[in-house]
Amino acid sequence: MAVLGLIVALFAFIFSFAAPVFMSSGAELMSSNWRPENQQFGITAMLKGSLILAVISTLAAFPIALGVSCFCLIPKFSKLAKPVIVVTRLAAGIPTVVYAVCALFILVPLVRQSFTASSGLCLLSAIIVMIILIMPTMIVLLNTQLAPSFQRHQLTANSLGMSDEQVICKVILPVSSKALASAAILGFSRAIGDTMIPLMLAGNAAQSTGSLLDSARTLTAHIGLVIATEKGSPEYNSLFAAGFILLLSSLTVTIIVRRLEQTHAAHD
Amino acid sequence: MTKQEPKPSYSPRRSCRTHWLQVYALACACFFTSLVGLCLAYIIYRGSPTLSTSLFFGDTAPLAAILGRQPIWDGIWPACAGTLSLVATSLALAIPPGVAAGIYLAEFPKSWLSRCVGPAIDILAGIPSILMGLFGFTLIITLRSLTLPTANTSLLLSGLCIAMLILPYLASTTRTALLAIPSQLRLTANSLGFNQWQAIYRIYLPRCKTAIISGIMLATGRAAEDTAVIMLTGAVANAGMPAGLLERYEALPFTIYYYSSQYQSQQELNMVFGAALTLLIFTTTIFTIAGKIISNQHDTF
Amino acid sequence: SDSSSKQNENASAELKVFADQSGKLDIAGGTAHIPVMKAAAKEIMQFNPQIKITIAGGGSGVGAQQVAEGLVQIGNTGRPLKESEASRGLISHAFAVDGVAIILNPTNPVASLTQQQVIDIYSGKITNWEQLGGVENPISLYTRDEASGTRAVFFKKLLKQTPIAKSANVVPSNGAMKTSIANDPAAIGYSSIGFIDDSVSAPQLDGVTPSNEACLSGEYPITRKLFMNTQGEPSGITADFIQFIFSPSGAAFIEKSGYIAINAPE
Amino acid sequence: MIHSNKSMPANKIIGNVSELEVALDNKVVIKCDQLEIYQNKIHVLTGPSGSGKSTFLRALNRLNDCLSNARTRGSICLQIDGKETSIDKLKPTQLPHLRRKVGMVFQSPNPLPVSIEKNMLLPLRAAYKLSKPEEQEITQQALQLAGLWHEVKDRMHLAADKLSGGQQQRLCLARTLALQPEILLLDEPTASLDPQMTEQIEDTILQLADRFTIVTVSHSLAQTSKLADFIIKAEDGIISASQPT
Amino acid sequence: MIHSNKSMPANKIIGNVSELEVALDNKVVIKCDQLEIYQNKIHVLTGPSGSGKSTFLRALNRLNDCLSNARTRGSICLQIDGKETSIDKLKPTQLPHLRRKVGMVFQSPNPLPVSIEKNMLLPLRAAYKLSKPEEQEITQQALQLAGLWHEVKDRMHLAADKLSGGQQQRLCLARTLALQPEILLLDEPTASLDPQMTEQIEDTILQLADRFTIVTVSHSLAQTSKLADFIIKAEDGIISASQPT
Ligand SMILES: Nc1ncnc2c1ncn2[C@@H]1O[C@H](COP(=O)(O)OP(=O)(O)OP(=O)(O)O)[C@@H](O)[C@H]1O
Ligand SMILES: Nc1ncnc2c1ncn2[C@@H]1O[C@H](COP(=O)(O)OP(=O)(O)OP(=O)(O)O)[C@@H](O)[C@H]1O
Ligand SMILES: [Mg+2]
Ligand SMILES: [Mg+2]
Ligand SMILES: O=P([O-])([O-])[O-]
Repeated sequence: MAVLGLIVALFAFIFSFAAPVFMSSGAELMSSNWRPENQQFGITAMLKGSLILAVISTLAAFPIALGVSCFCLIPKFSKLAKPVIVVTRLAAGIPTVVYAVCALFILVPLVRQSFTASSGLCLLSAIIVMIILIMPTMIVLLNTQLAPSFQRHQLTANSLGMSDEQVICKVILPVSSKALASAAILGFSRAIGDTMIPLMLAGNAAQSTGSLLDSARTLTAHIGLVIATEKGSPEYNSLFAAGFILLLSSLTVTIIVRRLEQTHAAHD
Repeated sequence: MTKQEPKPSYSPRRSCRTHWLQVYALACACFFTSLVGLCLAYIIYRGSPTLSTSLFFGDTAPLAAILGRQPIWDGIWPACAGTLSLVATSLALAIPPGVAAGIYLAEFPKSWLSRCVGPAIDILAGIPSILMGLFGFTLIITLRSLTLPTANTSLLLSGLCIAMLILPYLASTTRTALLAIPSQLRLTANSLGFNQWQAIYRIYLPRCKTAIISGIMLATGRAAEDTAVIMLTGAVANAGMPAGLLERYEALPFTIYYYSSQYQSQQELNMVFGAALTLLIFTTTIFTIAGKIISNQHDTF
Repeated sequence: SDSSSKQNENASAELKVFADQSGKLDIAGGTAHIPVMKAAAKEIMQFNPQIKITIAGGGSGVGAQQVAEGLVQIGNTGRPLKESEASRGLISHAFAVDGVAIILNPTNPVASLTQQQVIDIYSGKITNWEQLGGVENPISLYTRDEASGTRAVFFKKLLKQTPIAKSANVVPSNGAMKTSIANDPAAIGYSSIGFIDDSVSAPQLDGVTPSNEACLSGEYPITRKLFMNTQGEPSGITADFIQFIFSPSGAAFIEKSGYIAINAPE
Repeated sequence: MIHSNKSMPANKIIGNVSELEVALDNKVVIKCDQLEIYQNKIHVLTGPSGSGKSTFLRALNRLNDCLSNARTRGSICLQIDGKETSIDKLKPTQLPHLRRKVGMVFQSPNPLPVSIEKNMLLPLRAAYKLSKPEEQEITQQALQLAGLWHEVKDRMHLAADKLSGGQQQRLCLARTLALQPEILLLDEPTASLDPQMTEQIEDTILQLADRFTIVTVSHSLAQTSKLADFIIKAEDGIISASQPT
Repeated sequence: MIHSNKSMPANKIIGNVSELEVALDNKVVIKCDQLEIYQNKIHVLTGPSGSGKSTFLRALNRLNDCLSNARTRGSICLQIDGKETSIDKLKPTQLPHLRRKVGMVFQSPNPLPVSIEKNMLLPLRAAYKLSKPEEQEITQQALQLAGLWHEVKDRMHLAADKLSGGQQQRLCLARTLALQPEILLLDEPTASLDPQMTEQIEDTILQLADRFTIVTVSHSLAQTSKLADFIIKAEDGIISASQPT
């Protein structure tokens, strides 16, 4: 099948371009110094940026997404749940650049004014928008998995004198732990793979930073920036290294999700 | 009958009036909806005053512009047209193999091909879009140096890369829908002497029609909004109306990205919000239709 | 109005070569060039809609890269080609002189800087506007991406190759640089002189106000040329387009965009 | 057919249904003008498929409230904790308690998707504060009462849905019994079970009547005559008392 | 109990099952050493729940192949189109024909999610090339045979799942009959139907035996004795012939 061919091609491309890069300058790539003028091409700062952005936004978005999907389950709120579901769907349909534009004009000035040490283009801004970006995806996924489970067991558990909240906390959530995990993982992979938000909001400074108020660059934004450089130059080559790392991370996530699903299926 | 032993007297648990979960869930829901509401309101607030013929057509006469007699400058119409052609191209490229792969995966899960295609599609689904763009770009460079010196970044290339991006959606919605068919219905179809293709074509697919269509809708939204891919594969700041599959083009999300970071005038800033609102209307329409289809589906099954 | 109608006649005379042509021309690269390219392309396409000209930015790196790969017919650079680039058969056509100037937010009271101060700011030694006589506020550094010609010139001629602090925000075009600086009161950045307008302020550098005149007279030292590059000798529409840029109406666009036109190399 | 209840002299009324009407999807599916429920008696509810038997049972502990398309009117009075309670007037927060006191076992076995032990303990813990040994004891007693203890005592951690259908059915019964209900609603507890299993469950029901008031649904005439102290007829949605066999 | 078949003199064997073994999830659920099936007779398959009755029926037209977790061994010979056919040796492409000839009606009604008419026509069209009038005729005949024609003839475009349970069951029967089977497998055709409906279906089955060979599953002793020419017992997965009543 053509699909298969294309995927193989994609892997072959990235690998074949990345391999020589790693071979010849692996150590150099693994430094945290990105100073093309000084012939330093380390991309670990970008890796760190990607991880910080993805991990923090997933950690922050997940509990909220979980709360929202519980909200949609609780019968007491069923009248309000419909609009919330509509909003979720709407939110899932808002293009990434539109979120980024909103943030550029609302959030960045706000952060700039609140923290004098920051130019507003920083990890914090990117993280906040990333949270809004990945939440709807997670909520939709959680809803599709939790709602049927709740419907199936609600009558039973209610008949046993459990309140709806008890049903959710004691039965539905524990039983759906795999669904929760796959929602979190999905959010993470979306966060680590997104380009436009960090490119437009995180400032893109190639520095290894621990502060959320600092400007930082992610692997994806790095690809977007250095693809413009001369082909064959070390800057240009570093993009395949970045691509390779991203590919590895998406591969890992895919494998984890598949594992989860398989054990899930085995459980059923 | 022996004498009844006294019932153990348990101490009943106080049922607190409002469970903490209610409060938490309510807070989350408020937080989430207000954030999204804020974004939407802002775009509508800034975008709606800009909606006018000059937003779309710049200083060109609208009719001449639509008929293609006059090039359009400083208007987002070419970007709208570009996005539409891009969506059409990528859907045309993605739907047949996507749906076919979904059917194949659901119906022949044991074949060696499924064993390869299944994971491949999963992996494809996880690939960040910028990588797909990078792939498209290197593909063109490689093609040029190997066999096709005229190959260039173009609408077709972007369409192809986006098709690869949305193909897993289509495949997995189709597959999920087919797998969700109750095994009872499968048994029934088989017991009535349908062969496998007849069963798929006459029974399963009609039943999954709505699910598949809504998958296509979601994929359309994805195709319309992606920026990272087209940035690397053929979208440019100024191209006029899309002239063909092998030409460069303008696209709404790229226009938004481009001008939002470097607007030089009020007019260019207006283009940002006008384009954002237009794109928003486009994708939400699509998502709403998909949502309608999904909820109807719940009603009928 | 007399002169302007004469100009029009001239312009249409120059446009005549495009009259019966059709075809396409792809341009990419330096973001400093975009206003000129856009104005010229608009003029040509309105004269003859059969000609399609696409314009992409990306920076000088993109210009050199894509024209060398043959992806575009004209690749713009805001710096001379590197040897590695020139060795791929590229020919440069310099059409304008431009300067690179420090720009600040207009609310920033700092009105003049020395080259050493700029070097200290960009290498991270000076971190607060207070140290430069401004208000107490940490400096936010902005720089351009690795593909930028403007950055290359700035790095070489103004910073004297002192490494830029890693904490500097990176923006992908001259336009984005200007927009960012205009929005951030504590910002410092640099851009093409042609891009400077009311939304940003350009402080004096060692006592010289950056301007076209100062560039031309050699008073302001951070100057560069803007180039169009082609793969081999240009032909067809590409050649006509380059010719058009070198024509008087081309020069008018160049001047309007804030650069100083260079005459055709004949 | 002689069993202990039959010989009890007085029939004490502990439940009263009047003017009940339940609509599903805006279509009235059951009506019940007047019906009494007697303490420690077995009431068998019979009627053709789709006549509203399950819906009636669900009305008795307001489980229909959980169906989003259900609307209930009329009044139901039950004696709970020794007090007359108008269950149609209860606030949502009081419903869990009602449902513990008016326990229901469904037509098809519906174990929660957790282990056998958890199936017993989750509802118990939601209801009462108990020490570990108390929990143990109640669980064991309930399982013994449902005749399941010996079959599951050494695999309490097995997922409940791995049990056979009949075992699941009895687990659901035990789970309900553990909550100390006063009224027990059984919805076709023996449908699609084989004759032996059926008999076993019937005997259990007869035993249980000593301690609980029972309303059970049955299709089979034999079963009805074996169990019934009172018969309730459901016909086309009309629920009404009938003479005992 | 007298009906036409009982008086037929010779019992012609048209089916032979030997050494059959079906495993689900790698656990053998049915075994059948030896069993004969006789032309135009009613074979009633009885046994407790979970003893493998449905699985056995599915083995007879290789429907177990559709369950991903099923493995079948042993041989089944049936006379189809006048020819002895080893159905375990059939290629997948021949299975649709087998299943038309050995028609099955399931335990619970399973109409396709389309109109009544489409329910009849879709399988028919998949099997044969017929003209419109022929289709009409076959449909009508089959519905008449299943005793449903009068109830549905003027609402053939109604969605099949809007019919009542009993009607659906008969629709499924008609749909199978329309395909002109030679052997008819009926899985508890009267389970969870009320007594009247049950009797109606039983009478239909008796009629059908004149034209088809029938294997039917039943729980009820009364039904078994009313219908059975031969009884097949299923006990813990062991399927074996028993003496006729
Ligand atoms: N959730 C529901 N939504 C809408 N209608 C329903 C629902 N549940 C049951 N009904 C309808 O209500 C009527 C009564 O259903 P109910 O389940 O009470 O019947 P029953 O007497 O228990 O039948 P059975 O013997 O088949 O269990 C039926 O017509 C049924 O179609
Ligand atoms: N799809 C399946 N996967 C695994 N095991 C199954 C499956 N279907 C049935 N079984 C098991 O196979 C055995 C026989 O099931 P079968 O459905 O044939 O029983 P039956 O005699 O028809 O019972 P009933 O009277 O309840 O319909 C049971 O133990 C059951 O748990
Ligand atoms: Mg019922
Ligand atoms: Mg069965
Ligand atoms: O003109 P630039 O190369 O700096 O974009």
